[in-house]
Amino acid sequence: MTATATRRNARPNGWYGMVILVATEASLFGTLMASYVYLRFQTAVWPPHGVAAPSATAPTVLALVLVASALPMAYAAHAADRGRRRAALAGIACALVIQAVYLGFQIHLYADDLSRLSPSRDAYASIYFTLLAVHHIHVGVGILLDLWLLARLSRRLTPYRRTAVSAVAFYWYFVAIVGLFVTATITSPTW
Amino acid sequence: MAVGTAARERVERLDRIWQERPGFTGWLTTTDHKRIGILYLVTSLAFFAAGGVEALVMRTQLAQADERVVGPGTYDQLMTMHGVTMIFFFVIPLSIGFFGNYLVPLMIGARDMAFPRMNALSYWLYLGSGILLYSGLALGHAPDAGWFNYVPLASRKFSPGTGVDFYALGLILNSVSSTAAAANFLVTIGRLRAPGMSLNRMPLFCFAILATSFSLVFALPALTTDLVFLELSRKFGLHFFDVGRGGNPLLWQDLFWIFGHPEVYIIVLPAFGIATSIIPTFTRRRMAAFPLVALAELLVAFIGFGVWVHHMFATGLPEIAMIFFAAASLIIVIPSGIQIFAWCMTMVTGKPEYRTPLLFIVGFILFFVFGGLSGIMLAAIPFDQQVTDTYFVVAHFHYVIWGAAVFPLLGGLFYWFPKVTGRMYDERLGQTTFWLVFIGTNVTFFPMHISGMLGMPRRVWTYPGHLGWGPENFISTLGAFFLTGGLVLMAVNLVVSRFRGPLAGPNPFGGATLEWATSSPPPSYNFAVIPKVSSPYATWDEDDRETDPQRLERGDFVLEGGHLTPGTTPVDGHMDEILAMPEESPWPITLAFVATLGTAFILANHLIMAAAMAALAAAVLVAWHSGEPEAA
Amino acid sequence: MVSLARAPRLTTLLQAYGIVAPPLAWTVQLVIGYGFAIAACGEGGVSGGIGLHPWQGTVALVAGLVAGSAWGGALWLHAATGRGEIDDPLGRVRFLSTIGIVIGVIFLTLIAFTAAGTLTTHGCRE
Amino acid sequence: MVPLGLPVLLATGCNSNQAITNPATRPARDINTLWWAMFAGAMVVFAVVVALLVIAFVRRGRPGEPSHDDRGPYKVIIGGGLAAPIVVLAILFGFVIHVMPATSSPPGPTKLTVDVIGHQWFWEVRYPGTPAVTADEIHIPSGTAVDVRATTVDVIHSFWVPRLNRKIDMIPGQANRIELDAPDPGVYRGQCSEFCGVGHAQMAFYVIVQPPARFRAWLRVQSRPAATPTTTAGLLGRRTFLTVGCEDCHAIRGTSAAGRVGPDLTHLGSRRTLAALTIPNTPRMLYDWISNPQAIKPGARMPGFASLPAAQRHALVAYLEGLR
Repeated sequence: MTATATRRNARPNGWYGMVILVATEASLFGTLMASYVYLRFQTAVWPPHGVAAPSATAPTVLALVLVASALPMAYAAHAADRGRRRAALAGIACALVIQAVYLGFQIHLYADDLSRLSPSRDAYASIYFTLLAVHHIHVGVGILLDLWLLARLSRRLTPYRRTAVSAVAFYWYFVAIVGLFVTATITSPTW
Repeated sequence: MAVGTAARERVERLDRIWQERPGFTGWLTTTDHKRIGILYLVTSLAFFAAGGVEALVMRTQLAQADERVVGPGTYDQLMTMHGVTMIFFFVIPLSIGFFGNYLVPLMIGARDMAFPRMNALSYWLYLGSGILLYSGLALGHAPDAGWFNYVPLASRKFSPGTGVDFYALGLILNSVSSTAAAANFLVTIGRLRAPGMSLNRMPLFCFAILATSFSLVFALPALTTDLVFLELSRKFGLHFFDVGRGGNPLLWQDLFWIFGHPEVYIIVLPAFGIATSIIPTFTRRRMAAFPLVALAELLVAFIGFGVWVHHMFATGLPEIAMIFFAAASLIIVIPSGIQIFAWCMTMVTGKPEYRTPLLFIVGFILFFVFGGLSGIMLAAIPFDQQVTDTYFVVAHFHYVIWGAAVFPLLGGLFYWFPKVTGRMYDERLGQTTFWLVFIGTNVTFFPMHISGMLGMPRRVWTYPGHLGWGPENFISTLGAFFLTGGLVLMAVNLVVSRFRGPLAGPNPFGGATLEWATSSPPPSYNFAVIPKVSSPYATWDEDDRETDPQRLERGDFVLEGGHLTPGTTPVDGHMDEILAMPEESPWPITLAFVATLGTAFILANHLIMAAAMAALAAAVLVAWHSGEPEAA
Repeated sequence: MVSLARAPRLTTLLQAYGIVAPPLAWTVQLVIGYGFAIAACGEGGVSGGIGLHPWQGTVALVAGLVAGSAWGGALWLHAATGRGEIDDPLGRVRFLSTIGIVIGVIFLTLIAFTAAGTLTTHGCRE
Repeated sequence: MVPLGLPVLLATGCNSNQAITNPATRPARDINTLWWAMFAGAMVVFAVVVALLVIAFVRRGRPGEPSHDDRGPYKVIIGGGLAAPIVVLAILFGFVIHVMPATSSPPGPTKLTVDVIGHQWFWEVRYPGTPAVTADEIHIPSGTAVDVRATTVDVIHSFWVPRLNRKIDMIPGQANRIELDAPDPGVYRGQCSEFCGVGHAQMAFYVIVQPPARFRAWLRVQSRPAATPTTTAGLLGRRTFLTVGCEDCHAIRGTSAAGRVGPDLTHLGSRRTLAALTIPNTPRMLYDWISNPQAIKPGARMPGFASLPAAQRHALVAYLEGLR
């Protein structure tokens, strides 16, 4: 049997690498959200007196927007797998726009929260701002990955870059789903 | 091995393709898993020496009652640095960094790890975090709140110095390196096994590394979250642990031990792998009950995630909450029991030949059984509430970490010494070393059981004379120096044999796994032809090994068109694709340098510079991926 | 009884179920049980303990049934490979069904121990 | 093997005053029994494994090839590695559940409650319902169930008197409770067993169990404010105490000194030791302690008064020793 590349029936290494990175980050978010629940069961009054409960509408809408941004990413990955470079470029660009808008709004909300509530006020504020910050950083990193993909795909679509698109798409599916969980945790006082 | 002219040409072509850059810069930019393994070996042994010196100073201080060799401040720094160094910078880097990196690709018949450059990054980040931590010691700011660094002692109010910051940021950098290494192993073991090597034909050492990597991937994030919480509360005044502001110090303990206990299984699992590699070779018999041993290694890692509260039995948790973890801490003994009986039965039904590696493994079994039994006792809640934080626990974990994790590492150093250096160690000196280290370990750590039962707490820099702790501590100190003598003899034996030892040949001990089918030391491309595998003991399958030269002659699976290695399906190992591996590159060491510098800036509160380093790191990453290969 | 040889998908399903279900059942028992214990004992103080036992009992029962069914599947699969009903050239199905049997025994014991422990300790005294 | 020497070595050290194997109450005895039972079981298991290793060693020279038949080893592995441990662990688990209630915190309020508050590096002891406050020496009546409430003002400490009961951590924001019910009067030594900083090694305490009558007498004395000194040295000592800054950290009931940083000295004269059992309570030792505490207990938060003239220091000693 000569050493030719047979039909692929296993995922490329880059994809598996991203799956393991996602497992690590999921475990990280798991411990963060477990800490939120742990601290919540410590105190009877959550959020403490003098702190307004977080509004639920804006974060929920934004979380759904982030989930929506995963669709063009899926389309881009699908197109890249079929070698359609231009369609993949369009998909990523569209996703990038939505994600950038999403991050802009979130940072605006974050800054607004900061003006009313100092993270060093108490455990509620500390875990609230930390959990949100970690998710925003992951969205920021995702946007950088998108920019890198756009730069690479603008020239050629090699098999390596095809794997990169599917890996980054998988990363965005994770960030979107974890965004739902983070939003649910953050807005849990309003349930 | 290369007989025909075509075969010789192919080997020369492979040599040219896989040729490493010579000299010092070659080591800085290497991505060859064997050279990275040797870098890990040398660095972890250096940290071992540092940790050993710290231990000797502590033992000298505790030799007699009311000694004043060092004051409490220095002793607390020594005690913390000894714990952190031995766990994070010696035993794990040696077992995963050296043994894992060097042997896994060879044992599965691959030419390198799945992500060679990330492998180099893991090493340089490890070195960076080590230098960062030890620069803290040099500046006099070593951490002094113990290796598990409980809050509120570790909070800014009670540890105002920067020692704890060195601890936290150093370990965050170290855990990035370990997570990258774990991901690398998982993908390598999953995707790069030689065609035909289904799961039940994979050597048991690789199951141990697989289980270790599984634990690392899911345990380290808990430590990272904990350390981020600590740094945010120390540097920016956030309140996760302050009771007055709604926090709880037990949150630190929970998060730390969710990482802590899987961590101790991460320490001991590679040692199980080494034991299951050495025993078949020296008993000339396959490992008994192969599926059960493979299962046991994976189970120890999995159940290890459900036992962490046994470190907190004395903190006043409700009984019904503690009972879950007492049950799991008891049941986790079963996988270890299966392994112990499998090792013993392999030796009983085999023909054991007691050379140095097997001696260390017999010592390992004795220590692991004794330490494991004291471990079960600690799962009994009332007894643990009496002996936790005493020297009984110190004795338990030294029997299990030193006796059960480091003994196989020492045995492994002897066992694979011929393969790594191509020369044989001195057998007589090796056996003497074993007896010195075995007796030294018992004389050092056994008396600690007694001083623990007599009520001596952990981490005390001195003790009064009238409580009967004096004799035990004095014997322990004697043992520590005796043990050091044994280790010095081992170092002399290996260093001298490295240069003047007799040539060893490819398979001096008749080993079973694939690394013994290559020359000693193996060529940079590991296998001229990707080996055909039909059992976990590939080198013992003579008929497969005879076909290798003919296949080399025919050019069957030589893959000489570049840095190539086969990619296979995870469960059954069917041939899937040919992977092009990147060659050596300067980017890993650059990225590690930038990351360590950035961490140092955070330590020094220069956050703007730290942000600049982060941007630089992103730029380095883009450059890293600029010249990527065609295939995925 | 359907011959397994003609149903490879059932083989892989049983094989995976035999290996994955028992650990998951124990994990769920631990997470839910521990969560209930902390929550009930945290606010309820000493008195909160009594209400826990029925909950712990049901959680343990469900976990036990899941683990037991997985164990049964592994036993059946192991026997089937013994009778040569399954095409298993690489010997992998036999290998994983052996593992499935031992996983079943260990996690059934662990679930039983946990249940015994939680049902006999009386609640929230530390 | 050295482990077999354990009983001999342990037997000699058994009666030391902080030994787990020297119990003086029911919970401590239960744990001690649990320990010896587990130890015996462990030695049996250890012997089995050693036997297997010896058999392997003895059989190594037998003729013929090693047999690759796994059926025999499977029986031993399943038997010894799976079946036997399940049975043994079930027994051990039952034993644990049986012993646990005796060592857990008292279900309801007991006759006497003692508050022990952990400081960085000494123990403040208060008797609720009385003004009595002392340090490092906890007096309790014999034959009575005493509920010790363990709290801390700074870092995590751990209250542990091995001969009376298991240890209980002192966690900020949490009042953990432990029951001390000692039938026999005597002095039982305990020590902090959770690392709490530089003074961790020198932070011990006594639990002094007295017959109920003598305990009540002791408590009455402790509840009284400090006696006014009668000698001139004592009066000079008191004036010095109230002027050189001692009253900023220490409290003496009956005087204006009300500091809460250091231990309460109202009845220092009646205590057996100083600095959390680091030194005996003799005038000579108290003088050395006042002059240079760091030499005796490095890292202690008390400044040295070597700059004070010796006469004033001796007066201070006379005054404090007079506070019976």
